[in-house]
Amino acid sequence: MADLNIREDFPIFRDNPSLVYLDNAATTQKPSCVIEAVRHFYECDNANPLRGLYDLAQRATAVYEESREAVAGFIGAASPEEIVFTRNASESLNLVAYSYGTFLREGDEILISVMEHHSNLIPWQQLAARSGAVLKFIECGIDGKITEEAFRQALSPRTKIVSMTQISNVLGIRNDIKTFARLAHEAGAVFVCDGAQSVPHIPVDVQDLNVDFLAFSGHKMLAPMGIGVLYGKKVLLEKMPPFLTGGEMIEYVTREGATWAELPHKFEAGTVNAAGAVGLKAAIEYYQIVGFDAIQKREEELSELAFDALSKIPHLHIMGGSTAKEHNGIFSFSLDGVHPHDIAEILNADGVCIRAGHHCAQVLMQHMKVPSTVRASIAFYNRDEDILRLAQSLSTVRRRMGYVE
Amino acid sequence: MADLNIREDFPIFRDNPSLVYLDNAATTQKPSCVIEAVRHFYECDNANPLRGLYDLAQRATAVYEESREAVAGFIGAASPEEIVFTRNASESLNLVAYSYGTFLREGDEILISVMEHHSNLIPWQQLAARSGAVLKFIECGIDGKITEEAFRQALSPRTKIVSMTQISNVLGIRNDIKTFARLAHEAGAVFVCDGAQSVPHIPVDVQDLNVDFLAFSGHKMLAPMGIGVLYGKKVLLEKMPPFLTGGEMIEYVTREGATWAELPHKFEAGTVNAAGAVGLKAAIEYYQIVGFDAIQKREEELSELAFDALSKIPHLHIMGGSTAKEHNGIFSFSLDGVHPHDIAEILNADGVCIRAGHHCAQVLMQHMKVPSTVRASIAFYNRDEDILRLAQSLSTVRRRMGYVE
Amino acid sequence: MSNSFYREIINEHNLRPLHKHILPRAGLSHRGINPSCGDDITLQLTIEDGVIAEGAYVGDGCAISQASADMMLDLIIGRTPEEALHLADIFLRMIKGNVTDEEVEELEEAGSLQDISHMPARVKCAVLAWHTLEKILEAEVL
Amino acid sequence: MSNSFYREIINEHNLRPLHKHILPRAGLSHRGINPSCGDDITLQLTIEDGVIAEGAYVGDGCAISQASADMMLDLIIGRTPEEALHLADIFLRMIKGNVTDEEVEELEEAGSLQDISHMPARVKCAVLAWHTLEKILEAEVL
Ligand SMILES: Cc1ncc(COP(=O)(O)O)c(C=O)c1O
Ligand SMILES: Cc1ncc(COP(=O)(O)O)c(C=O)c1O
Repeated sequence: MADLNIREDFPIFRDNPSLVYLDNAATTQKPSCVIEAVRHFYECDNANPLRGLYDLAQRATAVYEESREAVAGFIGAASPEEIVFTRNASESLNLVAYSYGTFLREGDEILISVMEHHSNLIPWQQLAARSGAVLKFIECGIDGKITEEAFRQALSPRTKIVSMTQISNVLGIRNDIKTFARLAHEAGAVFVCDGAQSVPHIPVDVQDLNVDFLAFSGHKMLAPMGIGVLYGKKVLLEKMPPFLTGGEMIEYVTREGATWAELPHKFEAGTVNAAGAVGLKAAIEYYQIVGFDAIQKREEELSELAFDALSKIPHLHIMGGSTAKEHNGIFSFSLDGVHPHDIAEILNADGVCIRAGHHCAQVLMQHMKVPSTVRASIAFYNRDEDILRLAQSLSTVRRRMGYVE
Repeated sequence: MADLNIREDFPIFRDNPSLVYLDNAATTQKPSCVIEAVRHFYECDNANPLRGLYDLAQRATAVYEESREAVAGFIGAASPEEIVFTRNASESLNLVAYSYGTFLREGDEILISVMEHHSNLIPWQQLAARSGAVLKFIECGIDGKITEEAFRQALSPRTKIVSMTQISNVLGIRNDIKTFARLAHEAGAVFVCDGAQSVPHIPVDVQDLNVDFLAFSGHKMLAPMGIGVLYGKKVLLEKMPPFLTGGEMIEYVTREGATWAELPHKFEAGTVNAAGAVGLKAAIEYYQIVGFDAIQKREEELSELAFDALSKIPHLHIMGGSTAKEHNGIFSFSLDGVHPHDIAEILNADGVCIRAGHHCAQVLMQHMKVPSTVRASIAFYNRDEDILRLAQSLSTVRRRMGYVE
Repeated sequence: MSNSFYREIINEHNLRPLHKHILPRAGLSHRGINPSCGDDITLQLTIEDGVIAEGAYVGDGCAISQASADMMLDLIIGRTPEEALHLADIFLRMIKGNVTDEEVEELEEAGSLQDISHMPARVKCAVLAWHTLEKILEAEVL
Repeated sequence: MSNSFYREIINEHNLRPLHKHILPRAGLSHRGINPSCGDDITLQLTIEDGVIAEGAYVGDGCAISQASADMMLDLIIGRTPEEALHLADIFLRMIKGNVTDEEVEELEEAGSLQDISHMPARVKCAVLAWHTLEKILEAEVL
């Protein structure tokens, strides 16, 4: 996979050839095939899906449902009915917490890790508050690792839900979801996987992992904003009550009550974001054309390069794992004496886009005893040059902030 | 406003010059300025808004927040903080029902009309079931009219929430929201207005109407799918608990709990649909360029034309009001002896797109004692010819279904 | 979808159905509904000496749902439940686009609904009566 | 935003703040926090004979939040609460891009933060100390 070819597929770099975009964990840039797919939908197929009998509406319905099939195929779901389109990973996780959460009772336990993104933390806090369930945290080591032992100890016969990210958006570490899901099942709990950072970067197969739910966002995987996915096992989705209610998700409605449409429509209230779904399908096709092998290989290369370059910068401390492999393209770090916001500002002046802050993971920050960090995160379309410019800019920061060395 | 100029702004008609699109109440077509605004965002400004310090992210944040200001201006909100971006009107209504709904207690009353769309009905049914509140219905006459008297009678000192559509998506009738909101306030209730069918067609000023909440969808007003709006009065939004939780809507998070970000962010969990918001802004600008005066005048003309043409077709019965004015461009009707689906199918064969079914208003259908209807709905970009082709096609339906006359 | 789809055969069964009435003493009865479009059919059968002796339906719905029910009854009255289930299987496969020409012939007039396989929105209308038939008979045959 | 923004003046106040320490016997104290970026400042003041006799701050944050606090204290120590509030008003308006040149001059070194008005993401950092000052003094003056 040549550096330049791929980059040409992303129009944002056309007008900004020197842009160094290393905030891919926040959102990715979009290839032209995705932008074009959205445009094409509005110019050729636009109608309200699922509602009309005329050809245009049938086309809109068909492309929307084909997108669902593409997603099902991409993550190895047993059937497209198991794919619910949402706005983003956050909404997917809220859906599970609100809907599956109705099964929880006082004294039940919900187990999450300390490294969870707020979107996989606050919905459970709120559920605990609503239901009287107890929210428990699995600790990770200073290297970010959650051991099987720690996981086993945190589980209890009262654990009803375990929710964990597959890849941390701060440390880049990858959790052993397959093992943890198995242990959770043995303890009688369902396992929710936050795939926001993994689905865009590694092949994820829900049947192989045997997770009960998987949440992820389109916008972090080349697709448009405003489209996300909740995968759920059919048996579970079937017994869960709906979350959002309204048009399209009903069967019969009377003044007194309503019955629900079949899966997956039961969980999709109101007019769907068909153009977003079509954009997601185009993104999946792009992944398939480039190929996960090539993507992973390239991201590993860039990860190695970044880890080496950052490790050489004096006063810079990378959080978490001590090898490139443990980072999956995500590097959070600090620089002695310089606040992350100042680093971000100086890097911006050099045209390098990175994040500074708590990365929506305040509990992890507290656990790691840092107020905030800088984060650089990689996608396969990054150039070697991007990493070099990051490192170069970083190595001047302390001087520019007035330090002598 | 010349027929043809406007139509040229809508690319879908370029490839389908003979398309007769009369399902505008379901979703509208998109002008090129909207499609281009979405493309431009992804090609030039794409980053995760609200999160980054670098220029690109600041641009993304700026255009997102400018969209909020545009919406606030469009509906006369007192400040942009009162504008919450959602996915669609359905989600906006669910937000109010879930969040404001936490204030309801057993025996409180929720009042809606029989003509509500399922999206403004089931969330309240569900809230009633959760809270022990009672859901009450205001009846409408055979002409669709809800009288002030009926409204007063339905109100009670226990009424805590009144929710009503400004324009019915089935009958096209317009409710006197200003009066009903005043009466609701006098009774101590908040007033929720479903503007899904009104905001796209008439100027709506939330301060003039003095409604507490207003919900509407971008996709019904030329904007992309996946973006909707909830307006709420600041004092109310401030005291309401958040609905969806996760990234961006918090202030502090610890293992034990969290505090919330300021308005409007408190209600926007996870990565926002910035491109959708930008598309909505472009749509609003298009409305402003064409002008509501011109739009209303044109839609009234087309309404008159349609009402006259439909009235002349033998065996055809228009539901609701007996003048064009009472329909606001929305006509539901039946044709003796022919099922609405068969009508829709035959019209489709003639290239005419209309809806058949219950239009997500089963309670109204039950009230009006019809199983389903055909609905034609107008937008200002429709041509006179569209109406004539509708009428012509309709006048052949019975013959084509085997009736002698 | 074509202008010509509402051919005489469908219109005829819709306008002048042979089997749309109530069977006062029917042994078996089942209601089938398509919530999304409101098609609503109640199918009634009497089985005597191992064959479907009588059959009828009542209900509301589009021409396709009504004609399909009427054609189905034409076809199955006088057959054994097993034969009827075999025909239902062919019909449902036909609508999915997965039959041989010989099989379509077995369906007689009902084979004229083959075009529905290209009209996804109408599939539910066409299959409603047949699914209802399956529901009744599977309970019997088992 | 420019490369040159982190000028000596900000760096100097950030690296070698004059007023970053604890006032053991401070009469007034208030904590200001920017949740989104984690800036966290505790401002302490002592008022004697109607003037701000002593002032100091402790906390964490970016260079802009720290330098802004330090420059502010430089400016207000020795002034009356009313004068300090007047200066805070100018500073906050400056950041909103709504001041005259004469007013900026009244701010002395703190006027060097004027460029922040073009950096929306840093506005909160620059104004944190000043808002905290307002919180303390408004309670006093009223
Ligand atoms: C009156 C009314 N309210 C609410 C809705 C729901 O809008 P959406 O499907 O965009 O959520 C609609 C449209 O379907 C409507 O016509
Ligand atoms: C691990 C993780 N989970 C969840 C989310 C939430 O995703 P979104 O903001 O798209 O809802 C993110 C990204 O922000 C994330 O990194």
